[in-house]
Amino acid sequence: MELPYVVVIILFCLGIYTIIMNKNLIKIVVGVNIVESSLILLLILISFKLGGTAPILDRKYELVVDPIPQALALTAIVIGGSFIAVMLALVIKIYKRYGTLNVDEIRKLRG
Amino acid sequence: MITPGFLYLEGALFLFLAINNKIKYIISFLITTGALIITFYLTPGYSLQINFLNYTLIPFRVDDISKLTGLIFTLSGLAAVFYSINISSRSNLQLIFLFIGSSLTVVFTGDLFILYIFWELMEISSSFLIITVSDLTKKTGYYFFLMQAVGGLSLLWGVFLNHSATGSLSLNAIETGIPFFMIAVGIKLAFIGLHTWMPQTYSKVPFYVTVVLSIYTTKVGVYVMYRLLSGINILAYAGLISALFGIVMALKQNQVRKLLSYSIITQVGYMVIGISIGSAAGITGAFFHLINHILYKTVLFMVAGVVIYTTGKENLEDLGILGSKLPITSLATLVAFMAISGVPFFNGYMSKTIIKEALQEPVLIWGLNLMSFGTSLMFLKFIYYAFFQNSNINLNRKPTISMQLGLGFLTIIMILIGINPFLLENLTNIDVDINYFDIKLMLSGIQPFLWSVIVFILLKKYLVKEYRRFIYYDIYREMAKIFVKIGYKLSIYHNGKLSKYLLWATTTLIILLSLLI
Amino acid sequence: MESAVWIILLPLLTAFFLGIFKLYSDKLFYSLVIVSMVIYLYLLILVINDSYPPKVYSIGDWGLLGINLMVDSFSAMFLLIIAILFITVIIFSLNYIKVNKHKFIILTYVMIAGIAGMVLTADLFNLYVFLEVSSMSSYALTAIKKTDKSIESSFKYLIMSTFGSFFILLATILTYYLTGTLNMAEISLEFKSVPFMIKSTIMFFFIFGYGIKIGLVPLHAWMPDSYEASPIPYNVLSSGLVMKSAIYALIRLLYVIFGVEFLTESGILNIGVFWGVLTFIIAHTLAYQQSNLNRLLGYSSIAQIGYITIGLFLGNEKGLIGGSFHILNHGIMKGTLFLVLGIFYYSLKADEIEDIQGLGYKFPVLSFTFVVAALAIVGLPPFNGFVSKWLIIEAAIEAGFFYAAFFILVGTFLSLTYYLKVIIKLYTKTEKKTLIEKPDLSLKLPTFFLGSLCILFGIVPSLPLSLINNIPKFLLNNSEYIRILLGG
Amino acid sequence: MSRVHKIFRKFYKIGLVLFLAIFLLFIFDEIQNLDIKRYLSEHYISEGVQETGAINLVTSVLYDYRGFDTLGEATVILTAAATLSFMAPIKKVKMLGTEFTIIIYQTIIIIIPFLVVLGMNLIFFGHISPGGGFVGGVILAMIPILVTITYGITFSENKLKANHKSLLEGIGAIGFILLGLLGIFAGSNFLASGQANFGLGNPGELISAGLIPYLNLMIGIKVGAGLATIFNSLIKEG
Repeated sequence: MELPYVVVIILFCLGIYTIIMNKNLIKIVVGVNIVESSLILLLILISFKLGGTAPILDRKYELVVDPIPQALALTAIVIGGSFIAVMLALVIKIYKRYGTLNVDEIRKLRG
Repeated sequence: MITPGFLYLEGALFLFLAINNKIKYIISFLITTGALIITFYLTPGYSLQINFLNYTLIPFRVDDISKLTGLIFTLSGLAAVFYSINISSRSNLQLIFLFIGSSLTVVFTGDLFILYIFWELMEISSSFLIITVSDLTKKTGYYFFLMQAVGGLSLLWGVFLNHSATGSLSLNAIETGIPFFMIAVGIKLAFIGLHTWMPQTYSKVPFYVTVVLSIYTTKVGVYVMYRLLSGINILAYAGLISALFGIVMALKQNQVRKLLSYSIITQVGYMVIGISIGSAAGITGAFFHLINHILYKTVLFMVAGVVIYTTGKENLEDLGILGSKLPITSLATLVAFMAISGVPFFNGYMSKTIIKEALQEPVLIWGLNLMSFGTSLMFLKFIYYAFFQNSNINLNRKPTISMQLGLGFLTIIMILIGINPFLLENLTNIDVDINYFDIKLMLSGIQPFLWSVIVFILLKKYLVKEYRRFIYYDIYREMAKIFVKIGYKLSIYHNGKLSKYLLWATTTLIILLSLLI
Repeated sequence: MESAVWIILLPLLTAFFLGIFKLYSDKLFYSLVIVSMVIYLYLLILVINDSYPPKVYSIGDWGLLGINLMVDSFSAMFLLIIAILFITVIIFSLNYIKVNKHKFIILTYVMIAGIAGMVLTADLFNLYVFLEVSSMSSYALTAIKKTDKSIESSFKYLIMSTFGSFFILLATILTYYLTGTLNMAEISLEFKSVPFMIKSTIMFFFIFGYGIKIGLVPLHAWMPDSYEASPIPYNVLSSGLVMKSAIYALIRLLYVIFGVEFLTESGILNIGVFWGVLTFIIAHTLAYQQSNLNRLLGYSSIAQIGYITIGLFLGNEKGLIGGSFHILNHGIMKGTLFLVLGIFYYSLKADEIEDIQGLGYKFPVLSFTFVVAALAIVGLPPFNGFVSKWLIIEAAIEAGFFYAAFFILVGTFLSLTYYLKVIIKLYTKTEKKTLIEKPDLSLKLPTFFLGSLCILFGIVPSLPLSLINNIPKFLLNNSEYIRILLGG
Repeated sequence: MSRVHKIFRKFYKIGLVLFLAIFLLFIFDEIQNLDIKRYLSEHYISEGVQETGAINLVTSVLYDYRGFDTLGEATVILTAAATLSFMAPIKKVKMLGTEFTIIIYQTIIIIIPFLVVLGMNLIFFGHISPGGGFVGGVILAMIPILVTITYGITFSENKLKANHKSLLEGIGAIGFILLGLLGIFAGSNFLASGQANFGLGNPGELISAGLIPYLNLMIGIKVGAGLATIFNSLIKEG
């Protein structure tokens, strides 16, 4: 089993751990970001072929890496980016309204 | 498809057109009498079918028993509607029509699906009648609806079990799910233990609603019991116990309608016994008793209604106004009393005799005597308050004409049936070869009444004295409390902490994954 | 079959154009809203009509190389829900919404486009993309009131459902890694050779990810918050379309990609049925405690999702029919309840149970509609909820899940306890309340329309069932679906 | 909440994550040993250039084979921008900025043309060289962002009105869909460029690959405007 996959797993679980462990909203958003990057890394990894060139066929090539996951990765990046943006905007709003970043003190809705 | 039930249901719709009272009268008169006439000319054996969600259903099927029941239902429907037409608002009148119509459809139905649907419609319409009719009956209506819903759902579950076992929805192929049918019927019959909805409902709601409810609710239960559970002998003893329980409770009441509703439990006991011995004579007796009981119990409730209407109070003392001030009502009261305590030449006597003749086990026979004894005892209390206690209450207003009409109408029918018991037999060409007027039968019929008079005179001071309403333990309320407590704990647990929610999610994921290993 | 792609394109185009028009002219804005709505209704009817036998539309004419859209009966049933709910909600919210009205309408169009994409697409990654489109717009719609509560609920919703999307994305990537393709038909052909363990892992990732968006207990916690804090017209769509589109996608994936044989042997069907029972029992128990009506209805939606889950996870024909029919019915019933509640809120700011006391005499017809919808959602005859519940219970007994069938009846009783509480409060007299604003016809008409559907589908269930009856043909044996999708 | 309970909860969470990690390790290890098929990508690599006319296969996948995904993600950006713009306060808030030296201001002014050129290059040559609409759009978005950072929010909003940005964004998105509709009008399906034989040209030239350059342009405009809107809204929030 190759090392990069281990890195993916470590990043993924690290992100999950950050999300469920931290009380700080910003840190939770960071955790979300970490998980997304781990998934993008996974996408890049599964397209990787040893000795393959980038999928731009303007010169002679023997082996080309898989272009589909790269396209998917681009889409995933954009989607993840816009999610992070919305999350941060909400965090700012929450901080303005509630005056705190502690996730356990944001509980006007309960029951 | 013009069946009496659907006629009533359409009547509920037509009443939307009733802008003024005259039209209301006309519509109600047409509907009720029309239903009565249609039912009278129904020919047993007729049935029709429809298709619904790949079942073939029989919404309408006539045989002797259902025609008999339908007759008495439409007859008393006529009386009840005219008794209450002046007092009730239009929407309530619509609900009453809906209620009567659905119970008539239940009587004439030929399969379990339609039976369930209109059973539920009965419960919905009656509950909304109770809920919307006055401000004091909200909690009662809530309790009533939930109780009836339990009945309906257990009926549904029985239907499902039976359908999955036999693959058919027909009424006479009951194999499994008997206990659930028992619960359903038991709740409708206000069986001992399942009776808690009845006294509070009948004593709280306005009197005309009581009249309507008391005619149909329990009687439909009896009819469905005959359809689904006839000939289960154990139920005879259960019915006996429940009847005796009803007597004991009734003797302790000092409120008219509570007493009457407990006496319903007793009277239903007769029918349960008659049905559960399963012989033809027993069933016939049960249904004749159903008819007679509807007649005199309706009259008694109407009397109570008149008392409430005229005095505004409904304790037993207030019955004192009967006597001279309300001649018609008092006459009706006396007739009904004679009938319910099974005195010969009154209609209660004949059905009780048939049931008694149909019995074999000595226990049941003696139990039956005990029941008639208790019944007449409790109504002696009623009569005592009505006539022998000089009271100084005077009426605020006179009873309306329509009330007296409905009352008198039923009383006359009672007297007719009493004097010529063969009327019913000829009407439904069922022949039980009993000569009602031979001396032995009449003696055995009158005995419990005489005993009860003697006992009443001896023990008057215990029976007549005021009983405080003793606290009774309602298990259903306790269960409800537990349910609410659990829910409260749960909602406390949702305390709005996002980290906790995320933890739940992760735990769920891990549980899912660990199912793989 | 051109019109299939228009189902997705028209709302998008409308949303983009509205985004431009709102800068310049209001009149243009609203006229465009109305016009595109009418055209959209026409298109939907067109597509629903020739949904059987299923049609395939290949984007860019690439065939299996590109992305395909597929319309079969299941998606047609869902398009029917869109047609019913979307139109009513847009008409309703034209007068109802006061703050951020333009944004609300634009985002609603975007969300509809996303949901239509989820419903129609036959491509795994495209499904993920459109899922994100619809979720993104629902977060925005949840937060659109900009009160503290709405911001908070939107944040919770965002975090929770992003947490779910991670696993959906992970499962999608793993699927591509294993099969080298993203077309559902080819995937399910390739999956035949994938070992059991990995397959079921991927399946569990999908179930978990979509389970958060569906709101199965205990993944439900964000949902009542979002109901309480978001505008009521959105609640209609949220309970009718967003949750339902998630469960639609899940069922599509499970039955098409994995196939019913694998589901039975991996035992996920038993898990699903048990999960459904757990969900609606807990949700009913919690709903009884609520004092806020939005929240109460939210918990009730979770409970109904439990019924639907049971129906769809039974794995037999009747179950799929009943579950799909209950999806449709629940959309209608809950829509009616929310719209009536919306009118109450619009006219006198009433959304607590205490506030609606005595409104039964102020708005007789509206309250009657409320009562009808409440009885229908409880599952009493002769309304539509009863029919679908009957089908589900019958299917459960047929599949041998007696406990599920029995608990559905228990759940019916529990739901009666709190809906009856609300109804009684509605009909309890109180001192006169003064209307803040008088509801006009454009608010009442959609409500009555939905309410009448409750009764109509209850008495004549054969109308929708004629469409729904075809659903199991393409879910229970996915070979048929695959053959059509591969263009055979 | 007592300390013991806290510690227990902490270890419980750690346990959960560890379980997940071990499980994933196990699964990935399983997956390594499988033989994997890639005939779809092999077909793209062998036929893609002829079929789409684009040398950059990623671009051809994004804008031709799977153009529908791109439409979806464009929608996501637009939705995010719309969300942020209605969440941002209407009135201009004083953004906390520091005074920079003259060097910064001058450099920015000098840099801007280069950025424009770079972005346009990335967009227009997206199908024959590394790059594409997204990257180009991001580069273009750098310009208003830099202006905002240095000259302050008010100045940049004056230079480029928020309305204009959203107008640009809408134009980008609508243009994308309209270009896709050309396929339908050409008798083929939505987003068809090669199939509807729009002139693919000979690969490697600027005017080739049918619709792809124009789709690139639209996405570039859209992403640029969207990112700029998002950034400004976030700045306004702070």
